[in-house]
Amino acid sequence: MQTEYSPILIFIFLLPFLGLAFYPVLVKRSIIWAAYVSAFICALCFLMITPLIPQVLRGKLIVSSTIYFSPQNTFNPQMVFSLRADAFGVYFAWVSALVWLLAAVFSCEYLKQTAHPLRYFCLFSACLSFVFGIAFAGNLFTLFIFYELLTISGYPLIAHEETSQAKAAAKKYIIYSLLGDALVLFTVLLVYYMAGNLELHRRGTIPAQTGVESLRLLLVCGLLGFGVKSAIMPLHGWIYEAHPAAPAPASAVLSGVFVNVGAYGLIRLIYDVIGFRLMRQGALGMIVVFPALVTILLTSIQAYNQDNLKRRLAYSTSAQISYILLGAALLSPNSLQGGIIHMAYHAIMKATLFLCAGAIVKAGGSEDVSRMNGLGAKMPLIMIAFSIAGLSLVGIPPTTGFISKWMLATGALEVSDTGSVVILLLGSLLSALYILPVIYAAFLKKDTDQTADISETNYQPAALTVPLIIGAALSVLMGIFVNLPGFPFSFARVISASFLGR
Amino acid sequence: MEKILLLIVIIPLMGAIIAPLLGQKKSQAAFMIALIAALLSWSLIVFLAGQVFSHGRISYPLGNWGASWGIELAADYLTVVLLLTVNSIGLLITIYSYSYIEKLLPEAKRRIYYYCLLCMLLAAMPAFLMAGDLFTMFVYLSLFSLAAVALIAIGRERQAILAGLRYLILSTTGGVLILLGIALLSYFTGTMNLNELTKRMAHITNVKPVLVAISIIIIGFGVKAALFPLHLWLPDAHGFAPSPISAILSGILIELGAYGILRCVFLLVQLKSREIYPFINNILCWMSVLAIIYGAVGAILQQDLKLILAYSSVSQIGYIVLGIALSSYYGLLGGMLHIINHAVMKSALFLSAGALLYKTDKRTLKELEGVGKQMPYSAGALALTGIAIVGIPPACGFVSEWYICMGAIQAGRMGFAICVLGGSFLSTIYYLRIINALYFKPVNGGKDTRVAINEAPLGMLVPIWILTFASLWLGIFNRWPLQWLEKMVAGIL
Amino acid sequence: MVCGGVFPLILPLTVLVSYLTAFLIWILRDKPAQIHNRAAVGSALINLALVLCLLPGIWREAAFSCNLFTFIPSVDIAFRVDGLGYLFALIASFYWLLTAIYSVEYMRNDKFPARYWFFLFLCMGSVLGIAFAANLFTLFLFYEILTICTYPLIVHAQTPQAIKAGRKYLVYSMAGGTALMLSLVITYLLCGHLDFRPGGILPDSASYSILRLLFITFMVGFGVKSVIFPLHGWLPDAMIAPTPVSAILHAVAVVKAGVYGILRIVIDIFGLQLLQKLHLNEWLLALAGITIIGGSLMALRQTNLKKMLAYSTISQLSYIILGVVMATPSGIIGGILQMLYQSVMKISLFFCAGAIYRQTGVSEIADMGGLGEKIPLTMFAFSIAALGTIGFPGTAGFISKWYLAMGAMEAGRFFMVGVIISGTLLNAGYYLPLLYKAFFQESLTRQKGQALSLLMTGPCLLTAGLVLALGLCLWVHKLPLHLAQNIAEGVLYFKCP
Amino acid sequence: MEFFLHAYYQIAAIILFFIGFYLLIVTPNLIKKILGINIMETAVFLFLISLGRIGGGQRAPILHEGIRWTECVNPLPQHMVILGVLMTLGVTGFALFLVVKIYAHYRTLNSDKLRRML
Repeated sequence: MQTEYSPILIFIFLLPFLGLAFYPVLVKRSIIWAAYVSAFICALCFLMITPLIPQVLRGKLIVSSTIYFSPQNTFNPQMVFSLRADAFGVYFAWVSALVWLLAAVFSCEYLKQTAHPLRYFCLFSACLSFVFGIAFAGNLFTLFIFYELLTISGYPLIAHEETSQAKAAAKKYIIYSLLGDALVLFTVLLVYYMAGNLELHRRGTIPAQTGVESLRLLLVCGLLGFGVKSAIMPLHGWIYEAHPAAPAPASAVLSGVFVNVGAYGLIRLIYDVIGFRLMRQGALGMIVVFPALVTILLTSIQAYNQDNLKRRLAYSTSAQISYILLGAALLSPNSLQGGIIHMAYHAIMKATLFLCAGAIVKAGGSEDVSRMNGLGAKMPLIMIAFSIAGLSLVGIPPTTGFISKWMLATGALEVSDTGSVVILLLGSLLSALYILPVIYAAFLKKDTDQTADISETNYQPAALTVPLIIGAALSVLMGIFVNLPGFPFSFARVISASFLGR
Repeated sequence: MEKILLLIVIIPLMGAIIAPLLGQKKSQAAFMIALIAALLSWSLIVFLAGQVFSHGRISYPLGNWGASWGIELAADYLTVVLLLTVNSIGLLITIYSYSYIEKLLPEAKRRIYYYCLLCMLLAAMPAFLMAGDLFTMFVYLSLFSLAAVALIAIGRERQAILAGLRYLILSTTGGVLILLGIALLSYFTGTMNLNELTKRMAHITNVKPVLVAISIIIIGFGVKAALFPLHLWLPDAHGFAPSPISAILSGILIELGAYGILRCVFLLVQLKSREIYPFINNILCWMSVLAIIYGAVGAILQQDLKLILAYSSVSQIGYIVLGIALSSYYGLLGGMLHIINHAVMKSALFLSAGALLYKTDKRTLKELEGVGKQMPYSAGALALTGIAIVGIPPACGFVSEWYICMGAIQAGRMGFAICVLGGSFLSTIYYLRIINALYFKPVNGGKDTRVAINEAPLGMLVPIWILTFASLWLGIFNRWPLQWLEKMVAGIL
Repeated sequence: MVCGGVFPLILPLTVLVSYLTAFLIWILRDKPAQIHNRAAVGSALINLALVLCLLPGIWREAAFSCNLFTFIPSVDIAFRVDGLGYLFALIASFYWLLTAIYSVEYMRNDKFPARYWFFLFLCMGSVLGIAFAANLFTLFLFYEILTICTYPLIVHAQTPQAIKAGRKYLVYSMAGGTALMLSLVITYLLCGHLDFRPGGILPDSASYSILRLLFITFMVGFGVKSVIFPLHGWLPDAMIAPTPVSAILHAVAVVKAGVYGILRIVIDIFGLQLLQKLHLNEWLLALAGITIIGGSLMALRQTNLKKMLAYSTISQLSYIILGVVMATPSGIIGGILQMLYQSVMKISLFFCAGAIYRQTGVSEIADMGGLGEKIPLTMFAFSIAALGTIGFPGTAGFISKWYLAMGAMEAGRFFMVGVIISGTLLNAGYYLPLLYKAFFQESLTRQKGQALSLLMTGPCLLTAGLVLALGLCLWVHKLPLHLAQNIAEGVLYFKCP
Repeated sequence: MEFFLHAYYQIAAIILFFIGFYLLIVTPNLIKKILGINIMETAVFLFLISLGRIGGGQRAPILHEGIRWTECVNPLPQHMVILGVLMTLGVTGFALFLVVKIYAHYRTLNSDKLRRML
């Protein structure tokens, strides 16, 4: 692989910390300014990532920095801090920055009067940086460090509002995540034990002669570890508590990016550490596929049963992430591409949905689906954005969701896994069942007394609506201009080519 | 030159005679005489020590009778080392006595008797150590026992007399046993001279009667040394005697008993055919182990400071005798070393306990709470020497404990080693009680933290601290006594 | 390479300086506290400087040795310093300085300041003596002195509980001391000397049952101070001591002395090979594992802050043993780094606990609500140290635990990896709720925290900063790492400097 | 039987010794205890004296021409006994002195009672 040395990754990584210098001063003046700065920084990050895209699409590996925490001699415990970016890493960073940008802009209005603004903005920015750290991690050591940091920083974001519900949710989150992180650590150590190094970007560092049993152990550990973040079925207990409890922008990044982080880690494990060949040889994909399918089915059903919108969306997140894992684990080019594009698609649409829910609440509305009758008339922009994003989630044709599901399904057929296809379709059906009623209620049902008391003046400031509109627009545009360079699909091709060794 | 041996005995004896004569008017004069006698004999001993260390054993047959017949005074390495210890302590105790006795015995007449008896002790103790034959040992043993009884009983407390009588009866019984043993021994071997005996031991064919004789002697010395089942006299005697005398009793007298046992064991070691010998050894070992445990537990249960120390002596004698009875190289070495070390530590402890008693008139730990602040130097010495008794390095108690332990393991008796260590562990507990009472309990129920310093007079503090330092010094620079003792042991084994 | 010149004299000198300071303060006990403080801080500075003088030599893997006199035949009272000992001495003397500064403020209104300083300095001298001991005997000597000198510090408050705790401590320690002495005697009889030599001195030819027994007695001896599982009972009770004492003694000096002793036994008396031959390493690993998990579980149940920290110490210390006994390069480095880093984190926690107590009077965990707002600086430092103890990335604790985990992997001991990881999780289990309480819960009282002198906050922040710096900056932890590597090389390849 | 005929001194000494020992152990009376000790000592002296007969001779050990040493008694035990008697004298005297003192203080000589009073 062609490598290029450039310090740019460090700059991108450190950029969010820039805000930390300003926030203490700014929050004393006005919170809005802090929010603007935070949004500005996200935008800056986004812009700085953009120039990397053409390079990585050409298959380059950008190598930025290597800091050795332990000298390189006989005693080598792999404590190397290294930042490198291939297409997958840049892609992930780019998606994350985008979601962050949307959420940050949204925060300007949403968090105008929040308590503890300093804590929020600092952590919000820091989390972005940690996500970059994960995206650009050159080895599992680096990845683990930022993974852990991200876990802990997530805690105050969830508990931000300091209601008893939020605190309980945050507690649940941290317990789940710490257990997961411990397993991730164990996985990392297992990798070290098996491969003797922790390098990523080598497409299979584990020696080919490794037994299937140990690979299975490794993958199961990895699945259980990363699975907590990506909310695989038995490990998803935290997600439906945390999302509703967190403030809307935080939910957006949680659902858009945090869960993706788990999937990202798992994909790295599957393709970078174990490698496609070993996966195929040992038929290891099933270890991931089966839980993913179960998750898709069950969490969708659970989502259908929820009245609280954010809870419903949270369960849906759990299901949608499983699509990504499914795509990665089916080990066919199409499904892998489908999974990868779904990372971006899902991030954007789910962020949009959560931001919409936040906007509704901000306007004085209720989070309960049963009390949303006639909401479309009162806040049309927001509800339209919600509908578009929702339809995309269901997978209605011109939207993004359709593309990814299509790819996944064809990928599953490629490896003749009809069961997966059936469940995919069932999952789509179920997602229609839990999203469409909301749209239906908002636009077609009469405004009854139950509806929350929202003033007729359409409380829709630009800072609230613009991100929603962008998000909704993107989820359509990306579906229409699928192949535009820089859009997910172009990444997915490069990534799958490199992962599958073509 | 050899006459020094005699002089060492004669000078204090003369002191004992002159003191009552000169001291009729003033008790200070008696004190001065005792002091001069002690000093003189001490300096003679130092000179003698130099001679012995450079030339080896020195002996002096009294009246020019041949060695196996007459009375012989002799000084070998062991004797000289012990002499130095004993007389240095004796000298310091003499100095210490001055203030203490002034308060204890208001009548000048009794003070004079006190010094007279002290001089007798100072004469009898070296004589006992230097005795070259068993009978001379017995004579001086009786002499200093008698003096000691008188000194125990001289105190003001009524119990002192009773304790004195008790000691007298038991020690006389012990003396009789010793005499009987000596008689038997000389009947079967034809001599009482230690050197001769040592030589003849190897050629004895009929071992059993000799063993019986020696066992009887050992029992007799065991009474003097207060070895476990024979210790009944000790706690009261030590507890109620005047403190300087407690120091002598605990620091020297019982050690001299142990020295007697040591000499007997030296004889036993020479026996070629060892039929019952291991049996005797075993019994001695078990007795001393029991002594170690019993003494320590007894000390833990006591309330009275001096009684604690007395019980601790029972325990420490156990160490000495255990080391001796193991009769392995290290064991003997440790036992002998502990004679010296225990002498120094225990006399320092009793002297400092005496200083507390002298100033506060309080004996029990409960009453003594917080005295550490009031009398920092006396209590400090107590605390420091206590460390030695517990056996914490680098204080001297540790070194002997070390050797005794090694001796036990060398003799293949791991269990005894563990018992020794267990004893030292138990001694921590009673030491802890003392320290707690002296320093860490609030004074006057915590109302008043400032305590006026009310320290014992210098004449008492100096001996205490010299002994305290000695107990540390002997621990750190333990080569000094050990090199001579090693030669001694090597010669015997 | 053994250095000559005046440098070896530094070893006894450091010990002497501490002891002399102790006596100086005792002599000046009636003088105002300011003089004591100056003497204390000054002497701590001198000590640190003296220890630092040795650094260049140690860096070049040299050793210094200095024989004082012979105690028993072929056993000298002798000092010698190699990497491990130096690291321990460096830790001790550095934290010593901080503690001295901290104590100045903390003990301001104490009833018996002179006594406090006196024994604290005696302890310090003994700790340095332990660190510089050239043979088992010298180590034992100072170890016992340390035992005795710690006692007055524990019972310093003179309350009945304090005396009870002190008694417990002494009974435990003396039991350990006697066991230790027995093992010394056996070792001496087996080897004829007690010098530390990499690779061990005990002969292979000795009967295995004797060697095993010897090992058990050694473990009982050092296990008390290093709070290995069944012998840990004294430490939580000993928390009744003044906080600086808890900080320096129960986070750094005393407990580390025990661990240091075990390391010396494992490395220099038995040798790792013999240990493996006797299967003793398995025992030790099991013991350490039990202690790690058990200590953490006990910590979870505590309601008193300092007691919780004590149990945390119990659990953290066993990582050191775990690492070294695994006998892999990373494991040894991890163990040694843990020795260093655990102390900086724990001392920071104790400093903060003391500062919290001083500022708000809070000593129970239940009362810690809202402290994050009241005393942000202290709680900030506390949080960093707590996260460090958990082993959070970016802190010192992470690095050592990473090495440990790597070491366990190198040794192929998956179970131990599990122990390390679950120990870390349990740590999180009792530290995070505490932070949560401090930052997210309302305070019960409106009372504001009292302002605190820089003398107390300074050490808190400095140590917390160090936790971060060691975790983040390579050049900061270069020194310990380098030393740890040298030690590991020495341990594994018997390279004797 | 032969032995008993020849060793009647020794046998007497042993009997005496045990009488004394019995007294010492059994009686609570202090004076009797002291008496017991005295009897024990006497027994030992007797024993010692009996050792003096080396060759069966009974002459005083004054060696001059014509007298072989087997005709004399051994002087050493005698000298020991004299010293021993002296010691015993002193000890007994002092013990009795103490007994008097004790009686003055406690008004009893029963050692059991005294122990309880201590």
